Amino acid sequence: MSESDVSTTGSPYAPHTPAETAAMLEALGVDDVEALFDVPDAVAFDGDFGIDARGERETRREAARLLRRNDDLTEFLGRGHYDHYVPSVVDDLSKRSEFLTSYTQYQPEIAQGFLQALFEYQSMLVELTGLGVANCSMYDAATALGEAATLSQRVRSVSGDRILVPEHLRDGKHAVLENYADGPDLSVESYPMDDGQADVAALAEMADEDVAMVYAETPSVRGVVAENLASVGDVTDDHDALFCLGSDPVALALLERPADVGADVVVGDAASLGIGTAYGFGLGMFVTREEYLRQVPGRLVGASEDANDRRAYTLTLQTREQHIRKERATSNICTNQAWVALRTAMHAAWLGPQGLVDLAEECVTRAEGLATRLDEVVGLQAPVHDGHHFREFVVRTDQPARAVVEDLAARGYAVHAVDEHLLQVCTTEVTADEEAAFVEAMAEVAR
Amino acid sequence: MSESDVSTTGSPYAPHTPAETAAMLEALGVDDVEALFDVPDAVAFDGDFGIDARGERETRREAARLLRRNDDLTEFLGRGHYDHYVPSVVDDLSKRSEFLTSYTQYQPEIAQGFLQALFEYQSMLVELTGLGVANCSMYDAATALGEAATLSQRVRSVSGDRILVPEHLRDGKHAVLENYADGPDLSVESYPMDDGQADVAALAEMADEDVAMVYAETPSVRGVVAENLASVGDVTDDHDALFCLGSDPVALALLERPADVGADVVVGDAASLGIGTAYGFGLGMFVTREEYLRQVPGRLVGASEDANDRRAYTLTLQTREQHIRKERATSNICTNQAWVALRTAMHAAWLGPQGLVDLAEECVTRAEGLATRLDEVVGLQAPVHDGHHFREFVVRTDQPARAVVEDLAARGYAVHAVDEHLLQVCTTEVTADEEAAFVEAMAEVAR
Amino acid sequence: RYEPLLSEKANREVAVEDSPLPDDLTRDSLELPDPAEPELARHYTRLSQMNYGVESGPFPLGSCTMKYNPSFTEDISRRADAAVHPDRPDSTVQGTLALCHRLQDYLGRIGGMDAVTLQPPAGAAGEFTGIQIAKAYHQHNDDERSEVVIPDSAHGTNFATAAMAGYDVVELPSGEDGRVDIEALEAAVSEETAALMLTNPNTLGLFERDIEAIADVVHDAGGLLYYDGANLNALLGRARPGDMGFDVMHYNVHKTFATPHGGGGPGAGPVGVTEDLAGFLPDPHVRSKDGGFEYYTPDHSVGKVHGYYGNWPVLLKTFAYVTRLGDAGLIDASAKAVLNANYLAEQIPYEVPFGPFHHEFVASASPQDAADAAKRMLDHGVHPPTTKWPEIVDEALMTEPTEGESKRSLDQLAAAFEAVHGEDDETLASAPERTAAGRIDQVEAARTPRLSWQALDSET
Amino acid sequence: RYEPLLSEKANREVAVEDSPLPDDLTRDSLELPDPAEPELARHYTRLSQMNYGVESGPFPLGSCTMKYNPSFTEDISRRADAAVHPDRPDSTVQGTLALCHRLQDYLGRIGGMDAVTLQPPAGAAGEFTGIQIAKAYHQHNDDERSEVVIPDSAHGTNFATAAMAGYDVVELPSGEDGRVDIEALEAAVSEETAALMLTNPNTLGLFERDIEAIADVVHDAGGLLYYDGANLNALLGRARPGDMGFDVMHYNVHKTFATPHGGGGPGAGPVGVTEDLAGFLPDPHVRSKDGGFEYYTPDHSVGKVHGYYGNWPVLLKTFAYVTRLGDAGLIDASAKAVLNANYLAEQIPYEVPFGPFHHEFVASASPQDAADAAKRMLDHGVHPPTTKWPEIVDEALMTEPTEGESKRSLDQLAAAFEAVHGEDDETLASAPERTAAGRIDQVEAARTPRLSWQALDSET
Repeated sequence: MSESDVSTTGSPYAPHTPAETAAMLEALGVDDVEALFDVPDAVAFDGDFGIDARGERETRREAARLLRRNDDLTEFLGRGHYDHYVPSVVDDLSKRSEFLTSYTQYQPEIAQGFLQALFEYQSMLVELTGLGVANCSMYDAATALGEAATLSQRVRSVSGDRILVPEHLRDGKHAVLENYADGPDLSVESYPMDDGQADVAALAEMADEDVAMVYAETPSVRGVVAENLASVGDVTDDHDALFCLGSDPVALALLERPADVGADVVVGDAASLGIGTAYGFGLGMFVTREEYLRQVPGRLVGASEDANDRRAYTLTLQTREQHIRKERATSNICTNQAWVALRTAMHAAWLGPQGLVDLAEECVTRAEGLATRLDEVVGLQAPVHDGHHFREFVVRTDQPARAVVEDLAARGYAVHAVDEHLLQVCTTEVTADEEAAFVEAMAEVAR
Repeated sequence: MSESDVSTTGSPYAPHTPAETAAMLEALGVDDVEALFDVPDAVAFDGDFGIDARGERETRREAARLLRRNDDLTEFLGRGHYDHYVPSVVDDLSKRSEFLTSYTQYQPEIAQGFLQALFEYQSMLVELTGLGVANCSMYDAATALGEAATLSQRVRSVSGDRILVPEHLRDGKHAVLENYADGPDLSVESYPMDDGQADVAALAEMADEDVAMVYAETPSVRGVVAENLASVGDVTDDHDALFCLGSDPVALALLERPADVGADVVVGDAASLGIGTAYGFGLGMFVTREEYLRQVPGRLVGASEDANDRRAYTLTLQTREQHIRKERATSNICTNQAWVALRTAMHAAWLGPQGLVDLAEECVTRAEGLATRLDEVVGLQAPVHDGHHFREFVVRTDQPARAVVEDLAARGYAVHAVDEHLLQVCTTEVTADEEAAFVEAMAEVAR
Repeated sequence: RYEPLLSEKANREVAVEDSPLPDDLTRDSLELPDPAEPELARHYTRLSQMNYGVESGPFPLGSCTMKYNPSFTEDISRRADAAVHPDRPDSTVQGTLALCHRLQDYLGRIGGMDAVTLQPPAGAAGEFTGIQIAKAYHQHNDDERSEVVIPDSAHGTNFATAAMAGYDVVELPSGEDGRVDIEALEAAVSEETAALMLTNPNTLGLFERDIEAIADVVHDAGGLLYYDGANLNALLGRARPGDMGFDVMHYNVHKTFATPHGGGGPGAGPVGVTEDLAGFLPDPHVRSKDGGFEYYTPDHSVGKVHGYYGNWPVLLKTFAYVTRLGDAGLIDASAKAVLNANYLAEQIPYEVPFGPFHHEFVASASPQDAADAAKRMLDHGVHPPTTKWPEIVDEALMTEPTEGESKRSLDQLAAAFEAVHGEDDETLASAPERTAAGRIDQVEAARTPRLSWQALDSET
Repeated sequence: RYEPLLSEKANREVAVEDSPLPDDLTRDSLELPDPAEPELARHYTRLSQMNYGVESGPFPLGSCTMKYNPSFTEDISRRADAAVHPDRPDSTVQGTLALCHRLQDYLGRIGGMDAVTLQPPAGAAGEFTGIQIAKAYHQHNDDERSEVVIPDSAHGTNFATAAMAGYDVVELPSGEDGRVDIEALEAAVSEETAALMLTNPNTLGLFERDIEAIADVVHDAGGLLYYDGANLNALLGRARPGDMGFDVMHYNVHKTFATPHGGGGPGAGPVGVTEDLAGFLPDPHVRSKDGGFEYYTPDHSVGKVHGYYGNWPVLLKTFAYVTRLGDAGLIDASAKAVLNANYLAEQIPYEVPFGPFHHEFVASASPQDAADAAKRMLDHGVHPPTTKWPEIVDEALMTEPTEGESKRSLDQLAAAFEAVHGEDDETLASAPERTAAGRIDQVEAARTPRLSWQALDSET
């Protein structure tokens, strides 16, 4: 393979030598491969795309040239996308081509490895949530929430078209939910928060039998650990609505079990384990009660036996899915995020239960420690909300929030501006060593 | 595995749970693992090393913190260590743990993959050199040269203790050769060069029957393609000395075959394929005539058959080696550079014969092109030597060479200073896009 | 050959106590596997050995374009300077935006589309995006419509997507030649038709020769034409959906552009539209501005289909692949894909009822059971075709070798087909016998769902 | 199971013509394999499947310390800022020098040595360096000596190294307890003794309890004590060669410090010396200077044993491993290595004639053939021990499980020993039967050497 004449060669990934191509054409009795195309002239394309071929090295340089334009900032950012250290072994194992380049496991006899890994992933989520059924994955937290909303339509005994979501919710999540709500004509409404917690009284006030689902998050998008989830669960129970709880696997290692507060579905981004910062690339977690099993969207791996009576795994209950059930499927999802789930399971196993709990505890102590230090900075008050925080918290700033963000960027740091005078700051073990310098930078820009 | 309490845990790579450790100790009837150590108190160590344990992430940060102190220079450096682009697929395949973490192939039934790869590596070197036997690897070009010198002692019909090497030779190579020459009491002497070529008349003058080996290089350490190798071969023939030729696999793809100029041994660094710049990390190529087979140092892979009469591979002729022959072995080499040879073979196969030839031709045209451009710079004359160049060439500078090197470093470039007013410049496809800016920088510092 | 679960190897329960949170906010304990890294490495290495990927051997899976995934694209996707947080201001991620803008442009050229969004995280998500765009377009024109027309040979996702978007599905029976029957189409469309979803070449590998007429019928009825990009690999440089009259399309980058399937994702399903529909693209979209780039919300945006910007690392790989191949490589890819399919079909003993086909063909295993024949192919060390679909072919073996298979590999595949063709039903029914697991009981798995190790534990 | 050679799959001969060099300086043609990347990937993936590594299963190989190689060390070794050219001025590679200096210091502390060179690229190269240092030391003292004393149970490299350095080897018979016999040692040393080469614990896993007396005998005779670091993993934190009286030692980083064996290298064999010998270390050596670091040539340097600075990427992995483990991890490593060896020995049915042993033990397969027993172990999915060495044990099975094996893995190993122990000679002789290749004919390989595909071709 030559680097020097890339533009004149064909695909570097088509192995045909000229002699082989000739032999194959001869076997087909045609002179030219173009003779095999059955495209009417009227719609044939005979132009070019104007895309120059590049060598592998040149392609890497080109990507580098573009990406270098990203500023090098230390990110104290969260709000749904988190950075935890992913060990190298997760990379090395997940990149093995037998995993990375494999297909969906429709031939389970040659896919036992991936099926078992997904089965293990499902099992880990079952342990983390206390609920009985986890699917293989959805795209991300937002689409998982959307799927939960449509699930509520399928499993609820009486119809209802209201979906209640917290006032503090990422715009992106809200917007995706709206799209999923569009087909089944659901209406998405926000219930108020009280100092970072769901205002349960107000929620109870809003709730009626037309409510199909209530969504709550712990920690909230503002990093606040929810303290009244059981009460939210009571409200949903009162109205036979689905209680959908948003969280993530690191938080779930420490926080009370969703099953114990009455959650019916747990969604969220599970890629906080296994991926780290990746511009919003995620892994939609979807776990629910066993009774909803046949209404679950997405893929499920189940245990079975093979012809030799040995335990084996297979995709199962596929009659829920689009390739069998077509327009009566529980979702249109097909390709999901299987490889990310593999990585998440690997990362969770690498940490082990104590490692996960320790990591979760660090998310609490580190957030609270940084909030305390920022609170000492002239011009800042943190945390704005009472209560416990996980990874992140909101900071009030005397200066306009956007100006602070810009000044910080100039100093090499990124934080969120959530309102005119509200910042949000997130920290994990990955930013541990940068916290001190960050507080100093804050002190410079906040006064 | 927790990151937060690394200093109090043991080895993260010892999988024992406390319960397992206890069960194992119980099986052994001891209370404490220390009871298993049979170390007299007088020599027992009860201090500590004073090395703090770090988490994986922290260890990576520490390495990064140290390595960041390396200046970021674009290197126009060669003189035996070369940078060619190594495709990603070589990394991915060679890093598969079945290769990377495997042992020497003493159990060939579970090492067929690596053995076959090494057999293919040997075969590629046979094609490149025209000689019949390549070993699995030596450490680097310098130690391969040392081994060639000791080979000359074993295969030559009459004794002789003189090893003749070119005047233009890397100091490091010379010094290693001296060490290998020390045990068998050989004397290493330099023969003169004439404008970049071996001065064959002078060499013939020096040669006598006491000469065991003559070493020549193409391209030379100064990048000059040798034009009189056949004459060097004649001189060695005249005195029944071994003709050892230094080269590398990229150059050999284009240059006349060593076998055709009478070379008896070919040594050099084969890691110019497969590794790239790595602070001198190399792969000692060692190829010789079939008649010297039983005197070859290092490992050899041979084809054989298995119990089912299928072709299979195995390390062979091990009676040459230290683990069998002990002090009568052909070398003390044991662990060599097998994994680098694997990568080199992969890289060569990725390029294919045309890709290799193209790359070699680019080494000629690029060097000659850059020399021409530098020659146009006021204060520089390039190339200093007549003749053809491969990758690199010597430049005469009006300014003191060391000052030029320093000024260039300040501008982000590295070149060699080989003498008071001689620089050496090397360029490959990897520096292709930097050549223009480099010439400009040269123009600034050279006048 | 069976490997114990991680939980069977090394489960451990730890108490959650003395945490920085009050007890009533925390769980009591957590029980998960706790392997040390060496055990972890061996576990997943072993699992990988029980899995088949593109680098394991021939992979002629119909309609799924399992082509070779170039290693170097992984390196690009994992660059440290690409690992940015999605909430950073545009001005600080100009590299990311520049690359997205470039990729939007490339995909537009390849598909003949005027604008492209990269947000949909998979092909089905692309379909959903496309149909939502069609819906928004009709609504914008105060032209509410209730139906989506889909050929019976279409991918299941098309049907599910239409339903998810709230549409009724009108299924279009294939014509005798395996293609869209214009008369049937005329009968199917109406003023309720929001869109026709079509793939071309279709799942039989056949080019819809009447595509212009089809487009006219749909457009005349006021509907839009949606292109399912699953089979785009057949046509690269030969025909473009935009030129054929399609208004909306999705690209399956994990099919056409060689990003790895990952055992079922992540993929990415960028959506291209004509100029008329550009205002309906998801929020946000990238555009150039003053030598840089910025996000903006298209005027009539359908909103979002992913919480952030889609599957960014996958998009990086797509960029890398398209940039590497360029015109010459892309055009050669489809040439070799079509050559390979035709060559392979010529070598095998099974009948291929329809043609001329392009990058894939559907052979009939009849009278053998296609699924059994496929299981037997596993014993020959190759991945089998897609089976029993589309139903228009009896006992279908839907075969797509892609351009990545060499003649040698195709001959190996043909030998496997040949060997299986000669075998009796009993042998086929008991296949496979040389794989990590024997034939797996699917019925039992569904009848007694055990979807976690907890479920297995509670049995014993 | 057999895989064709690359050359059999895709060889191609190209003519070398119209090159930028005159014809008489170029070859005529070049014939090499020319696989496209997908074929290349499948070829080497397949080859990897026919190979066994540490992540494939238990690996109790005696005297070779095949411990788990942490993945993250690879990432460190491949950092872009570590990929520097060896000819750069010291001032521009301060990071590299700082890291080397740190590693020199760490290794010194671990071995109880005053100065360490990182240059030797393998253990045997370390031995050569150490013996050349001893030689230079004696020469410097005008005390030419001609012999090196080596126990009969020592690694073959020790003998070969001594010979390579020009010494005569005096082989020291082991005592009845498997250790050095002081009287025999006294008889062996003389004023010709340049050094005694010893490993401790020795290859039977036994600590040389009389090490102080041994050191006295050698030192009294004017010789130096050389420590072969192959078994250092047994003693980390329990005893240090420097404290035992050794003057020179090498470290096998691919044994003790978990850098991967790579199928036979690259390794690295740093050499530590006492203060008296520091001036003889190879050229150059790193020292600190004005808050930075520099290379210098030790006063009486033995010169060079590698063309540059040794196997730098391997040294980076060593640095990473030592830094990761620190005191606690290193000390635990030897504890668990010794625990594992003792536990495993307790579980197996073969006799272990000597003890107490540390990180490894040598069982006797007698009356079975040890090599046959090992081949049969392959059928149980584990790597066998080193066999038939040292000769002091009849039909030796030299077994070193390392700290990386879990109890579960050791039990699996014990079961394999148990199963093989119960089998008859015929079964053993025909083993293995479940591996990629059956028993390989070594005699034929050596009798008719075919060392290249060219040699195979010329046969047919």
